[in-house]
Amino acid sequence: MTTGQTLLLATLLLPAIGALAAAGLPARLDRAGRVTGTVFAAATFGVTLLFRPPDAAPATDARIAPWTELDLPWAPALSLRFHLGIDGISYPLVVLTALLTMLCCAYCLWRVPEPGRGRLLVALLLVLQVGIQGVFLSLDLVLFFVFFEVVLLPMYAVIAVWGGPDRRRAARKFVLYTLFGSVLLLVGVFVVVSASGTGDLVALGDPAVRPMTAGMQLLAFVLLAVAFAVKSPLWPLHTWLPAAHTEAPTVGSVILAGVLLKMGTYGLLRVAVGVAPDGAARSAPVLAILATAAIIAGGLICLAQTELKRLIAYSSVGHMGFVLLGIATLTATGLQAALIGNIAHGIVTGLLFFIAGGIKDRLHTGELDRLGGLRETAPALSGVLAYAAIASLGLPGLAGFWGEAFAVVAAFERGGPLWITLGVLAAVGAALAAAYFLRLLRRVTHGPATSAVAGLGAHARLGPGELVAWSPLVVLTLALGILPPLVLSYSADPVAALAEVFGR
Amino acid sequence: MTTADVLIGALGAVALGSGLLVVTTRHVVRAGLWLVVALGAIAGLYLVLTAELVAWVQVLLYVGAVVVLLLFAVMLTRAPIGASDDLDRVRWPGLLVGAGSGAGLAALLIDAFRWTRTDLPEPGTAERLGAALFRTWVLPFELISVLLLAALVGAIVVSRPDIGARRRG
Amino acid sequence: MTVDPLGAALPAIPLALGLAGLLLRGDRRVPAAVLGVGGATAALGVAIAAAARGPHGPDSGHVIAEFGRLAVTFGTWLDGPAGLVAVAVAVVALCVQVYSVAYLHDDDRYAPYAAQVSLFTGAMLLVVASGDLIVMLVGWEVMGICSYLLIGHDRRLPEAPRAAVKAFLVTRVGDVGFLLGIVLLGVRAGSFRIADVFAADLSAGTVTAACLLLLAGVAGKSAQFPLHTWLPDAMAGPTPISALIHAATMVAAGVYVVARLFPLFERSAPALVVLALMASVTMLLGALSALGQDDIKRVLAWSTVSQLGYMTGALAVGAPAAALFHLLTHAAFKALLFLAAGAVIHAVGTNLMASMGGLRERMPATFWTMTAALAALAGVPVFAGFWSKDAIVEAAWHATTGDGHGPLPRGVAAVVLVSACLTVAVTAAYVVRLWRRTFGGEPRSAEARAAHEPPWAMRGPLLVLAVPTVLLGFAGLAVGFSDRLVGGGWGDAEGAMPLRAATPVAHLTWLALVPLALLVAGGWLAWRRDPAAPLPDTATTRLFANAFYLDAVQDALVTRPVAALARAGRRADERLVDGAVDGVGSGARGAGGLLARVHAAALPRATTAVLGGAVVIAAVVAIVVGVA
Amino acid sequence: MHPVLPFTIAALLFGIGVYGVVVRRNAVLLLMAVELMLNAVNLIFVTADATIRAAVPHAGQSFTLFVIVLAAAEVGVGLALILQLYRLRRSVVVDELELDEEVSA
Amino acid sequence: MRIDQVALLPTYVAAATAVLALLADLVVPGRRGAVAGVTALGMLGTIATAITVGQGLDDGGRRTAFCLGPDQCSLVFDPATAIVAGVFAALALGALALSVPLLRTGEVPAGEYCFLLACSMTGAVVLGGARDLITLVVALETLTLPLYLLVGLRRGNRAGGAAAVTFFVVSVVSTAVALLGAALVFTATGGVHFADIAGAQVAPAAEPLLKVGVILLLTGLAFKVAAVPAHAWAPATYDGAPLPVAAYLSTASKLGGVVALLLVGVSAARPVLGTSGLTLAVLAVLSMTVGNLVALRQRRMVRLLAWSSVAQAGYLLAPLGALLAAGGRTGPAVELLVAATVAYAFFYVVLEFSAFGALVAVRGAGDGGEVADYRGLARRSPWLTAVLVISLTGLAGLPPGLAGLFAKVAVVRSLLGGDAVWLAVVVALNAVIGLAYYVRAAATFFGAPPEGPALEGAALEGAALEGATPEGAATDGASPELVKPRVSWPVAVAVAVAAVVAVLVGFAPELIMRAAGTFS
Repeated sequence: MTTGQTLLLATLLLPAIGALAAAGLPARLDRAGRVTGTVFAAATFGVTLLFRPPDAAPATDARIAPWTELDLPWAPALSLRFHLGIDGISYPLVVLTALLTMLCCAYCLWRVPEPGRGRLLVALLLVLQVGIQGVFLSLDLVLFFVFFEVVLLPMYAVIAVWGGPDRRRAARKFVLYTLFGSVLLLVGVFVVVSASGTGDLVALGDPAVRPMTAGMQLLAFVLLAVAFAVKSPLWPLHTWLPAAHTEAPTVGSVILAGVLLKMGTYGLLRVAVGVAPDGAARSAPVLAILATAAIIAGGLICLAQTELKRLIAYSSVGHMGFVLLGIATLTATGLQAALIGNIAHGIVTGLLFFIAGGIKDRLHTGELDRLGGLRETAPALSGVLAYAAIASLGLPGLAGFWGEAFAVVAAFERGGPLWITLGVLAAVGAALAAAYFLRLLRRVTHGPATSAVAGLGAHARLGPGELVAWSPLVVLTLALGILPPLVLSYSADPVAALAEVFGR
Repeated sequence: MTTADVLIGALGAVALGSGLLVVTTRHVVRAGLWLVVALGAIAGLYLVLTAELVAWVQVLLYVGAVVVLLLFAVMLTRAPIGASDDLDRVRWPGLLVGAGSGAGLAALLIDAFRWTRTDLPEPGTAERLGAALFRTWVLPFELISVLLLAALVGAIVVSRPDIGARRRG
Repeated sequence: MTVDPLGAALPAIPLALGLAGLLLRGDRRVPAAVLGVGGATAALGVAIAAAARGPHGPDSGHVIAEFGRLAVTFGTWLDGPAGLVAVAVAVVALCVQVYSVAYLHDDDRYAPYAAQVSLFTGAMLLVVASGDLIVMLVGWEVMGICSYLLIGHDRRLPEAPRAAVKAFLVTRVGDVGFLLGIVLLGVRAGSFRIADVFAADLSAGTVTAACLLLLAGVAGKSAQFPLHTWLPDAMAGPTPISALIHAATMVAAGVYVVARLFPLFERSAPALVVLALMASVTMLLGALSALGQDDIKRVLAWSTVSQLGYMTGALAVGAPAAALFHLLTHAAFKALLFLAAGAVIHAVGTNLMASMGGLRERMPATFWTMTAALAALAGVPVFAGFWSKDAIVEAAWHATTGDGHGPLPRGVAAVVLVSACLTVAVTAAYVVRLWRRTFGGEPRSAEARAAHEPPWAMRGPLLVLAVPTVLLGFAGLAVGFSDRLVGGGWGDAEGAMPLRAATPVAHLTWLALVPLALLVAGGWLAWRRDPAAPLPDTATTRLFANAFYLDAVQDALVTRPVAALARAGRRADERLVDGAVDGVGSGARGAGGLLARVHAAALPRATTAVLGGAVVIAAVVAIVVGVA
Repeated sequence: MHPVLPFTIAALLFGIGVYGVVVRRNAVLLLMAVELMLNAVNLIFVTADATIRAAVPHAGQSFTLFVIVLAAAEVGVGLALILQLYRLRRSVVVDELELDEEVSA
Repeated sequence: MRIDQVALLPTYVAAATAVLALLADLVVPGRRGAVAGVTALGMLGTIATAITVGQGLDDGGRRTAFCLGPDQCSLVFDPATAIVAGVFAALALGALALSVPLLRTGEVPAGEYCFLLACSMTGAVVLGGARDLITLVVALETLTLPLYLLVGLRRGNRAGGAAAVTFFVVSVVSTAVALLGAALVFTATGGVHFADIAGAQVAPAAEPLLKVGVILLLTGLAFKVAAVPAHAWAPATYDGAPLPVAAYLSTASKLGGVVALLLVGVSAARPVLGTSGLTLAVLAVLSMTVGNLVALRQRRMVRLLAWSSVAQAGYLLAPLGALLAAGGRTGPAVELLVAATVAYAFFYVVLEFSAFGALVAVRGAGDGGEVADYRGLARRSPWLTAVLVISLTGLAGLPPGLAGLFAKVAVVRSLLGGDAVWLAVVVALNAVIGLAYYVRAAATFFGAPPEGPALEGAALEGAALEGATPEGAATDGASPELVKPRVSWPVAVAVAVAAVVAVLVGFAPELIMRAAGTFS
């Protein structure tokens, strides 16, 4: 077994073991359990940092050229292989997942939402990590589906147990709606498998493999696209998101927005587009139109939102719209934009939800009317909030910019009235984003302090957990804004290989 | 029209008529009696169709045992001897389903056989049929003995409350 | 893969120091001041070095991001105008930093303030130095957000947050166009490097579309009609910030970018026509609105709008040199004006001229410097403003008579000319009014009576800026200076501006008499009135005071509809989209209840189900598979 | 002999049995109706045996025998259960055997 | 004709088990333990013989008995038969283990109870090898008839009596329908052996007879798997029967139905696969939809499981429904579909049994009770909760227990292999409805006990492992029947084994897939 394969296994095994360890500890050792979980999360993060691309790109005409892969038989009768691999498209997402999980676990060392039992929360976070990283790492369609399903119930539990007042309903909505998505994924996966005779993503990406008929490709792509659209989420399949985000505990929201949604966009890029390019090419305009609609709708709805976390949730809808628009263009530019937009959204929105959680923990309300003048009593908090909001509205020089701007560029590259129009609308949507985020800042940080805010007192300062969990994200936001190659350099080659299929 | 046909027609008429009465009469006890008639007529049909053994078994087992059991049950459940009006519930579903199945089945069979004519085979006497049973159908025969044993034991244990009560404690 | 070190250092230093400053706690005044002033000084040093080195061609730059075929490079292009503008920016920034130390002496959020000013400066310098459109966009937007933060800085003013949001949003709306313009150019030219864009052969349609889109952004940043409404409200910010925004950074950026990309604009007559009309309306509108204000800072703000009109007008008539010349002089005297006004406000404690008056004896330094600045603004001979404004009028005249640069139709040029001349008169009127109402007559309030000179930290910058205010105009007479302004100093480097300034930018001709006459007329009209008396309340004055009610128009046409749309969108999302989802859920539940009730029955229903089901299924299947 | 006659009779008999099963409320009567159905089935078997060439001689009649025995066993057990039910609730009206409870709206 | 007695060994052992149980009851009256022990041994023996005989087969080989021709056999003993026999015996053994608390109460006569269970097992053991209609029918009846009695065996239990009669009546009626179908098939083909039926040259005039016969046969047999429309008995019967019997009904009896449907619908109905395919498709769609929707509204635990098992019957039949698509009738496709059905049946049986087992462990000899009675279970018995959660989520087709997930995967995969996309979509969407109630039930385990509204929301294992209130308060606050039960060891073993198997096959689905591959 090579080092790379060991790393791949470790990426999935470490969190799993950590989860068992954390959950296994008795109640009186709750803190110890949290520490254990955090240690394992940190170890996993360390492992993910060890992945390195090969010096020489392997000579293959397959679209996917993993840096390292691990391919074991599992259940041939179900056309299921335990086929893991990592490449430039999945690597940044894996690292992001490991990072956010680690930060969330660390955050739980200091702050455990009601009703306590933090070690179980940490354990669930680690289980989530297994599922999500599994999705990013699997090179087998069925395995991909299995990991996709693994995520559902832990997230349900996180919301339903540690969530806000209306958590049960939100959790049910989340789990049922996203299950609806993943059963379509199941059907789609086996449409592909039975049509092309293999579930191996690498093989499916290989021109040598018998390609599916156009009709089959369209069917497969539509099924897969809907499945991933629910997860991403793509307007109008998004309505589970606000409810879930509003009720979920802070760490839940962070993971949800930070990496869970990415499973959708990654799946669309790697699986849907990867295995059914013709289908993708044929349905790209529809996808693009919906994505643009999501951008505009998300912006408008945010303008009328009155609750902090709900607003951020809807802003996610808008941002994911940009990512999906980028994918829909099927150009190298667009795909690159989508990838970096994905990562940026993960970092920035994760930070935003951390901050929103911090505010709600302090003031016990997210209603904008009851907030205000935060910069008077809690300058640091409001400062970070302003920073994150500005990053999220796509200010050049910060992480959010590249994905959004170059989604528009990609649309212009496609040319033609439709794509130009979509690009223009997307740019307008970006302006809307500025509008609602400034509205948010004006309501929350500026103006006179409301009674709730004024009574903040000593709580105003940032706690150690917050400093630990937030600072990396703050730094990354700026770093990615100034040095996009942090992501792009890895994804350039695979994206080029993929875009080649479309002659772009 | 052969004699067989005539006999079949006559017996069939009896069977159908009495069968109709079984499901329509308002006297519980009479229903049992009409059932005897119907089963007897069918036994007759078996005879005409040269299924001798089957006919006798029908008479013995059905008329002899089953109907008696049924009548006992009628008595034990204190069924009114006279006519009673609450034996049936609304009739239209029964008419619908009954007519549907009967007519459909009849149509199917009639369409399949039309007015074809066949000669009756050699009668299924006891030895012929016994041979078939004990050569071909040994396994189900063995198995059904288990079934009967189970039915016997079960019927006894269910209908005698004292069993098991004795064991309590 | 080389980057001009000076060009890189120019924005990098203030930006880095600004970011560092953001990490300071709000009340750490000393380190914050060190970082702020230090940053500005360093920037000034680099800028002077760059200017001294002379024009420098575009460097190949360093690729920072590759999206498919398109690459974003960090490259610089310190041509002539860039060097000069950089110096101006740095000077003003330094003055503002120094001045702010005193002006915000009792503010516990000084540290972020100073840091943001540094970022602001750095961003502007990035725009100035960048040789890549995307990188330029970065600076452009960062400037926007900094203006937002700084305008909203003052916590005492309730309108400050609103003004800040307005400033950012209005400019952002323009920036949508700016972004799209850049994208269009980049995609069509296959590169975002300005030099490459110049070199690429773009269809006329593309150029026109791109230029018009860019103009939207320019109008936003440079407060051109109809996107000028944010600028007067931006007065809510601290006075030094107003100085920074009005003099050297924000508003200058738009004009500068058009000048930088003039080789493109030159190719598109429609774009220039739009620019010209925009300019004509803006300069007159701004001047008349200034006439109607009583808040001293608002008068200056409107004057900025109007002066920016001059610059864009100059660009429209194909005289970028004149535009940049006016940009520089304006930077000097407008900064001075604001800082002086700040001193006055600092002393009197109000913005309203109604409660000023008679400050001439009480704060002589302020009086004299401000007088010079006002003279420059009005265009009184020998003062800087006179030369630059004269150059513009002259360029407009040439364009009208047809021997000017640029493809602007003569008719349109005439419009620019007329409006420029009229504006001269109006400008003289409000300048004189302001001067007399503030310094002349008797004090009209206790504060005014008790007013005194500001501390040296504030007085120093006034004196420093007074120098260029008086003398900078004469630079226009030097050919070398003029050559730099048009950017052509150095042979034929790729994409060099085709213009050549055979003659100096500024030189006296008989044409200068026309504005002078109008100047005197306007000034005399204002002089006749009693400075103490407020404006008569007539429809006209109300129209001026409310800036032609364009805010109301904007509110009715844009703000409210969008808000309504947003509310509708939210309702639709909750009622329709989510309603459908919940509907499915409750529908399933309802169906379940229905079926459950069907099963809440007695045994016979089960038997009926079996028999009936058998019949029905048999019938259906038989029919489907075709039994008969 | 025309097989269609006994076949038709069997079909109609089955229909009658079905009717009885559906309308009868008394468990014992219901059982009688079931017997009619089973007899119809038997009749079909026997007729078929006499009509067609079976792969195994007398298969139909053998089947009939098994069905008769099965029926007997079923009746025995069924009556025992019905009597037990009667002991428990003094009634053999099948309408009183609830299938499923009323759900909360 | 030669009779291969070895092929009959498992049947003999099974029958002997029944007789032994009866004898033991006579020899050592009142010694329930002894009787149960003897029966258990017999069942173990059945398993053992089934396995050994199965192992004895040279690969691809089979033993036959009572043959008239090469294929005209009443009994065929091939690997599939061995597996089925073993599984049936194992389920019977499990049911027996679960019955221990019931037997302890003395509510039921131990001897007869064990005897009837063994009889039912005997029928099941034969069923797997039956290759002609007569044997099939008799075996099915031998499997079913003892169950009427087992359901109603509890003394003076009104619910039990009613349930027994309900079960019985519906059973005889649907048996009559099935027999009618058999009669028509015989009339059309003149064969009773599946081989004869499959190979018969059917006169065009008789074609309709054959088709309708198959339809009626399948519809009648659908009763055994509690598929709509022959499903209405299930909730009443399961809820009225003792929990162990309900467990046996919902696993062994259902599995028997599946085997019978496979034999008739695929082996026998070769010439008219399209017909049986469409019939089964209709049954499947009706079952899963109705079952899931009604299950949404159930308040009693067992009824919830009963309705869910109706839905599961739908998933079970779905793959065979693909036979109606032309693409599903090609040789390999048929094998795929059959294998998927069997695989799903095995996965289902394991999960369902462990679910019922956990219920027995929680409720002892009592009935299932209301779903609400299980609130706070997690705090009291975390392990049982874990088993229940794994089983329920598994039945819903989701992790943590991968078994259910792979079950769904197998079904969908086969359906798409058989070109029945629409059916796959129906299955998928039903899975969503299904999750709604499974997850609701699972969530209640973690809810605070009814008396402790203060604990509202205090949930998840944590509640079990520590409890937000002092342990004393927690137990006091619990509804009485939920005070931590003393689980008798046979039950514990049975549940443990079932849970372990469930988890195991989750990680090694290939075990089940390979077993399923031996069919058809």
